[in-house]
Amino acid sequence: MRRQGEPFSTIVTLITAALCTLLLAVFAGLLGYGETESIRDLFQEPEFRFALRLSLQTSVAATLLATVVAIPCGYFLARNHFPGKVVVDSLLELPIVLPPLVSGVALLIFFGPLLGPFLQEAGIAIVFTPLGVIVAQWFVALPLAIRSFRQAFAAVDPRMEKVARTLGCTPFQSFWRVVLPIARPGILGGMTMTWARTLGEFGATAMLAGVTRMKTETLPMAIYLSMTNGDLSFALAIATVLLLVALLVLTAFKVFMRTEVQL
Amino acid sequence: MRRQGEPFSTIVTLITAALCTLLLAVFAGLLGYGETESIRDLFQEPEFRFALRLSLQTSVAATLLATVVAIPCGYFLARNHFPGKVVVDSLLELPIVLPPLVSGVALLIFFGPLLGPFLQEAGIAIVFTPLGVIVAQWFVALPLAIRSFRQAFAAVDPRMEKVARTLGCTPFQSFWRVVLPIARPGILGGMTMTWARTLGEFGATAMLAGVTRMKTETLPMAIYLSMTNGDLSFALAIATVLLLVALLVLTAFKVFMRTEVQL
Amino acid sequence: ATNLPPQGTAEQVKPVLFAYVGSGIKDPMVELAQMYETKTGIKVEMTFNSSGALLSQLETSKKGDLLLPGSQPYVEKARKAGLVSEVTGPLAYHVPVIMTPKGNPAGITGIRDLTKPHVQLIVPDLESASIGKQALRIFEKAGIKEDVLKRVLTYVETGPKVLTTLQLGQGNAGIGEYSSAIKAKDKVDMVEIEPALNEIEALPGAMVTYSTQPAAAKDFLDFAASEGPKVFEKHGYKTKIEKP
Amino acid sequence: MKRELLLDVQGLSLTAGAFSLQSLSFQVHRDDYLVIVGPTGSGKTLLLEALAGLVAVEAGRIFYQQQDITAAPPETRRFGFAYQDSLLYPHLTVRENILFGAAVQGRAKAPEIRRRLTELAEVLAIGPILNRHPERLSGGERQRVSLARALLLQPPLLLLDEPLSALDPQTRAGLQQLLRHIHRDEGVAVIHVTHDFAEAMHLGTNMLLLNEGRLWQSGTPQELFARPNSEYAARFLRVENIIPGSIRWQDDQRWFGTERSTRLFGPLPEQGASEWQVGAPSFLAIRASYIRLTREAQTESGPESESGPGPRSVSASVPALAEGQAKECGWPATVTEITFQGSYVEVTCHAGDCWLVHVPIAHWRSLHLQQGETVWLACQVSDLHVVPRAGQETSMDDGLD
Amino acid sequence: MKRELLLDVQGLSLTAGAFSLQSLSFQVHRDDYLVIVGPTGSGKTLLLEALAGLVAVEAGRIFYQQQDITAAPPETRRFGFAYQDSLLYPHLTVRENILFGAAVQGRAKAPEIRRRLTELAEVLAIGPILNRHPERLSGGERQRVSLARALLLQPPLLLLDEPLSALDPQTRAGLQQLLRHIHRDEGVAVIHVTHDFAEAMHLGTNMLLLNEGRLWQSGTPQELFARPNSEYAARFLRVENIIPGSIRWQDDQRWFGTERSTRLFGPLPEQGASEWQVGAPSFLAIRASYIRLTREAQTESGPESESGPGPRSVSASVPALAEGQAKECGWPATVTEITFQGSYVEVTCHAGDCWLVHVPIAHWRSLHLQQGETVWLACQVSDLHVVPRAGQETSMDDGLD
Ligand SMILES: Nc1ncnc2c1ncn2[C@@H]1O[C@H](COP(=O)(O)OP(=O)(O)OP(=O)(O)O)[C@@H](O)[C@H]1O
Ligand SMILES: Nc1ncnc2c1ncn2[C@@H]1O[C@H](COP(=O)(O)OP(=O)(O)OP(=O)(O)O)[C@@H](O)[C@H]1O
Ligand code: MOO
Ligand SMILES: [Mg+2]
Ligand SMILES: [Mg+2]
Repeated sequence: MRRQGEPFSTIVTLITAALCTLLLAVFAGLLGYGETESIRDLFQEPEFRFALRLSLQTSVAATLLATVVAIPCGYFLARNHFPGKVVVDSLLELPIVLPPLVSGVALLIFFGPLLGPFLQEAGIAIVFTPLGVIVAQWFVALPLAIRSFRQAFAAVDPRMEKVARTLGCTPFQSFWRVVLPIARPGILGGMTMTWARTLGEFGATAMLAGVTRMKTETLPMAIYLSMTNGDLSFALAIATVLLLVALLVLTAFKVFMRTEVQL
Repeated sequence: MRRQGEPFSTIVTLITAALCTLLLAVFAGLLGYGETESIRDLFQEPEFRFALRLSLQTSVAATLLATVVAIPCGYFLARNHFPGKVVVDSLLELPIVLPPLVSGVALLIFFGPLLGPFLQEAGIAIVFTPLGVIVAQWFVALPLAIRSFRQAFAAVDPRMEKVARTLGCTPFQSFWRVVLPIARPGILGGMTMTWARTLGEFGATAMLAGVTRMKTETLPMAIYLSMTNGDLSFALAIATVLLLVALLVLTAFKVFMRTEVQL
Repeated sequence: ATNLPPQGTAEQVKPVLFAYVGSGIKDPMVELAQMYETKTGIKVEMTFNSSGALLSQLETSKKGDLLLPGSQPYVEKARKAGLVSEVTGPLAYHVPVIMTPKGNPAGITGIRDLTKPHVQLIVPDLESASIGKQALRIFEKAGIKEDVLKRVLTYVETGPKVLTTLQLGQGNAGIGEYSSAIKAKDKVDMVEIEPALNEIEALPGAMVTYSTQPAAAKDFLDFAASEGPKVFEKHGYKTKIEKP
Repeated sequence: MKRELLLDVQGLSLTAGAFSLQSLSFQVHRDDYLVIVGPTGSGKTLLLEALAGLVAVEAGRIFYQQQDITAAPPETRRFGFAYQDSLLYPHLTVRENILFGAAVQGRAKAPEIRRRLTELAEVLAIGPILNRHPERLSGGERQRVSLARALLLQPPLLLLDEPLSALDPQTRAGLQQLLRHIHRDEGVAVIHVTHDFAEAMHLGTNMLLLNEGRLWQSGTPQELFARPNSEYAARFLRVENIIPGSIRWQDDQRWFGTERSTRLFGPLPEQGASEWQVGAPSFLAIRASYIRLTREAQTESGPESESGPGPRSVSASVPALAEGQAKECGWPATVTEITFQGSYVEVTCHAGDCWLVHVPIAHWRSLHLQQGETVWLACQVSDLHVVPRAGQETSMDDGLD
Repeated sequence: MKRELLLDVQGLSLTAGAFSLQSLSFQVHRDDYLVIVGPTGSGKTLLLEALAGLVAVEAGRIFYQQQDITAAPPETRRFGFAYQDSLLYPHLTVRENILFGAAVQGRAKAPEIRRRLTELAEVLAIGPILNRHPERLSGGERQRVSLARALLLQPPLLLLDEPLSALDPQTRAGLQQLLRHIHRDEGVAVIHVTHDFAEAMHLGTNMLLLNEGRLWQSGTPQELFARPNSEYAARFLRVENIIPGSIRWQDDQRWFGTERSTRLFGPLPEQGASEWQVGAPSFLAIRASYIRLTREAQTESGPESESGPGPRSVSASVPALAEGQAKECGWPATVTEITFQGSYVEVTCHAGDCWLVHVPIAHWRSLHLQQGETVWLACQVSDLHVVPRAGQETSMDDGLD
């Protein structure tokens, strides 16, 4: 259908290409400012290696937790209509609006004065712990996951479930064995976005978990601390690593999971 | 199909309800800590009023600009398959990964040393200007818009376009008169998310546009400054306003635009 | 100070100065700038951020006229990098203090009390944040570094966040800045650090080397040096320090 | 052998949006093949879904083997179910699709399941595609896999929603044969929604006609086609000749008098006679293939064409009971149009009213008929079927003609 | 009046994924109604899309009124186009949908467009729904709106992809009548893809049979149904009797000798005789409705049933040219199955081979036939149609029988 030289399709292609070029230029500028030779040294530093590992661990954990919650929520929103849904919908989008710093404050209030005593009794420490990193990332990235999954579930023909029911599935089984696998590409795509968000999260995390080195320091915090110290090029070197890790992981994940994307 | 008391649908409903409750509790904690009586006073302050107006103006402008770019990009990604698409895909997701602060630095590098001279000749000032606020918000929120729109376009039957072509539409007309209106609910949904992101943006904006009172100070920056100056409850009062404004605008927009959501 | 006429002559374009200002000293600087504008008609635009972010902004944008970060070391750093020339000040001093929740539940009376086992300490990062660096030197000077670091509940990325964190009910002691403790005196209690052990930083101002209006910038710096201490003092800053 | 009652639906009602199924009652025996027809949006799919337990019933009861299953969840009913568009699971291979129901029970590897799979694969001729993924299958292949999936656990009742409508005639014919085999040889009762009357005829032992959520008529397909109970049913079932007129009384018997040509047909068979008041406006409904077209009258009574304007002019033959044969009535008509239709010739004749007659090709050859010629039409008196004229009551829906 | 050549397709080829259309050539005149049939996945939709310019052609040319439009974008072709599922625009009202093409040109308010809309609304009976949104329309309404949209700007050529297949028979019949009206009275040439052979017969003046992207056969629908050119075409077009055998030579004429019963049919008409080498394995293909079933032989030559094992035993009647009538050949057979099919009775007869005969209801009445009885089958010699037997070459696709 697409003819060579059709102006509309040419323009659309050009805009996409231009945007990609812009992004590449912006990122390249970042690389250019960072001390690229220092990247090798970075990996020698135990503190950096800790931050990298913690970032990967917490972001994966937060993404998985967000997925676990967003899957039922997204499914619920995709399949149910009820009065006031528009308000619930906006409510679930609100964490996107809050500057992460404020989200962090809200979480600190919630897990500190409000819930702290109960949690302490239960032996769960969230404030100023790596667990707090996960919670903060989870909170900030959750709305993205919910919206993505919801779109993915809405695209699954409800009759697919009905057929499963006639084949002996309980509602849960039909969800687990049919809806979820069919929505897989959309779920995986949403998960990459969620993961990206958790990986870059800083404000809420710093507030809820603190920036204790070798304990709650993630890569974005390492970048921020370097910057606070006025050490821009070191900060940018870490940012470069963050970018490359993200690019690598995202691409590898997509290729490995064969999401909707073609190689 | 849903029977009362079916365990799966009950659990799904409960999880969604629990999440909504959690969010409400977290936000309520925020309100509780803010001096609610001071919210009235807030509106007397010219600085706050300026920040509110600027926030609304820039976030709307940035959302519109992001929409303008994300529509062709999303359409391109929804309709074309080509080798290397997975990399382009990840590239367009990268800005989500970067902590906003780093995005801000990257933008500052790009619009400062790199592009600054050319822009200056053209009489365009981005660095430390309100225009910079828009650019920074645009950059940070763009990936969300692209992914949303792409999902929305992918759901439009390409044969709808084909029919339009046979009715005399050029490719652009068939896009404009058919694809876009049909994808409208998804586009509007994506725009709300994009707008939410721009409204809460702080790190990148502060870096590229600076935090100049009565010039580039948006609500999140006002919150940050209050917090830095030890005025937590004032900060939370502003955050409360931000939340309420967002909730109001999001809900009103959805109701007004009749997106997929039912009242 | 130059004696510019109160109202600009004819349609002469007033210069607008652009200043990088540490977000921690926002209030006194806003007042100072307003005074200056009233006096000279020259507007001083200020961008606020954490001092490190300001340096990054300055370094990459290569724009602006003035740099007034949170404390001395940043100016030093900027000077070494050739970002600033002329330095004046101090306008005030950055004085570390111990902050505790209202009522001082941990019973802190001095720096050495911070080693007590029930203490939960909030400190800015010891390597990056300026107050944090000062705190580290204080602990070292008092010879209690090891013991105090065991009491740290968490590190935060900037000085002011110590106050926020305490206000949110976390920890029972923190190292903060004198003025913020004064400003928040109905929310936290302050315990001054023994002068002998304290590490105080000056709050200087500096002129950016890229400034396109060095004369005006210099003029403001002079004004700040003369009027600054009064204004800062009004906002709770220490402008004189008792030498031990 | 007594027929085993499998499904007993009593006054089933439910609402979906603005639409509702209203008090449907019918029975399905183990040896039944129940075909459901009805216009678009008449609730056929909804009815199947209700039987399978996929939509909640609001009133009425469904009994399965004497047990009330009205509120039983679908997974406990174990009826086979297949939609028109087969809805294979894209993430599973054909084999996994078929074994889905067994896998849910953890029995996918059981020997009896394996045997059943092999058997089904053979009967349905899908052995070679068992390891493929569904997306690239042809329509016929997809439908066969969908059937295999529904049949794997040997459901006693199969619910099919337009399973063959997207297929070309050849593929469709193959699958019809297969369904007949499953019904007859595997002893599966079937409820099958279709738009294809030939299919309904070919497969069905019973038939329901739904319209606007109501059961309009039920019976054998032959009954419905030959004797629709209303103008709506007659039109929907494509009875070609629906001639307006009214009931007349003559010689102590009921006759049908046409409106336009004032011709009498009859005497009417006693079917439903009680409902028919003399003078009631009604239609004579008779299929084009029930009318015999000859070049000359073949019954005893000659062609007495008196299409005069007199109000009670009797033109239909009033034959004495013919020797051993059923009574016939015949009337002359003029050929106005001849259309060759593949396996028959459609002849449009005028005799005051317009009559459509289908003449099979093999018989057509000997007629050498031309437009404008006069012919003799005849039909058996027992085929005369009268339906009430309902005024504006029954809408004609999409009928454009 | 010379027939105006509208569309001239020459050697059109294109590839889509693993599938390709291979060198299709055909012509469409202004007064043609071209019906396209073919199994699922044979490329029918792709062909229509290629004609409309919606997919790129790789080789070959398309001429429209002598102009080469092979590479012209679709919006310049202005052919009407409608898909099976109507694809109305959900964001527009019915009126806006119909006016879409005019609105694109900014002519939605022009008086001639308004007139045209009123006219179409009347013809298509969609006046009352003009202001509604498409989502709640019935299938028949949707299709009519889709047609109106395609017809608004008076396209000289209408491309229809299974436009009626989702509809119930009544609605379908109404729309068929409408299409016929548009074709005949509005002078629109139509290309219409369908799975419904009755529809093809009813509407088509020409017909193409596609299979696997190739043009398998073309001609009038009657030709294709009566004389399929291959075993594949015969099976696809549901010719009921496809009897294996071979060509024999006797009395200086070609005959068809059946394989199982060693019976001779003929002499064969001269059609395609040159291809037929004596001894070539082939099929006798004859539709069930082309065979006449009577209780006794009606031709001059009596029933001479000699189904002995002799290799050249001639059992078919070898009638002298009958008086003025076409030659017939007849043969005896035993009734094995009788199925009532609504408008005809399907009688399965055995005479070595298995023969299906369709007897119209009206004629059936006088036969009083029982299973096991012996009857006389007859067909016209000119209806004897032989197709080659291609060995394994032509696949039978989904055919299960
Ligand atoms: N969940 C629902 N909500 C609202 N309306 C519904 C729902 N399900 C079905 N309907 C409506 O019920 C009516 C009957 O639908 P159904 O699908 O049973 O018709 P059908 O006889 O199967 O038609 P078709 O021949 O087109 O398949 C339709 O008007 C449909 O719009
Ligand atoms: N864009 C495409 N990419 C890959 N394969 C395609 C594409 N379009 C069509 N095909 C394939 O081409 C073949 C012919 O498709 P087409 O839709 O023309 O068949 P059809 O004759 O219309 O079938 P049906 O009767 O099912 O509508 C199919 O095998 C289809 O899978
Ligand atoms: O000025 Mo600071 O870096 O927030 O202490
Ligand atoms: Mg249906
Ligand atoms: Mg098709």
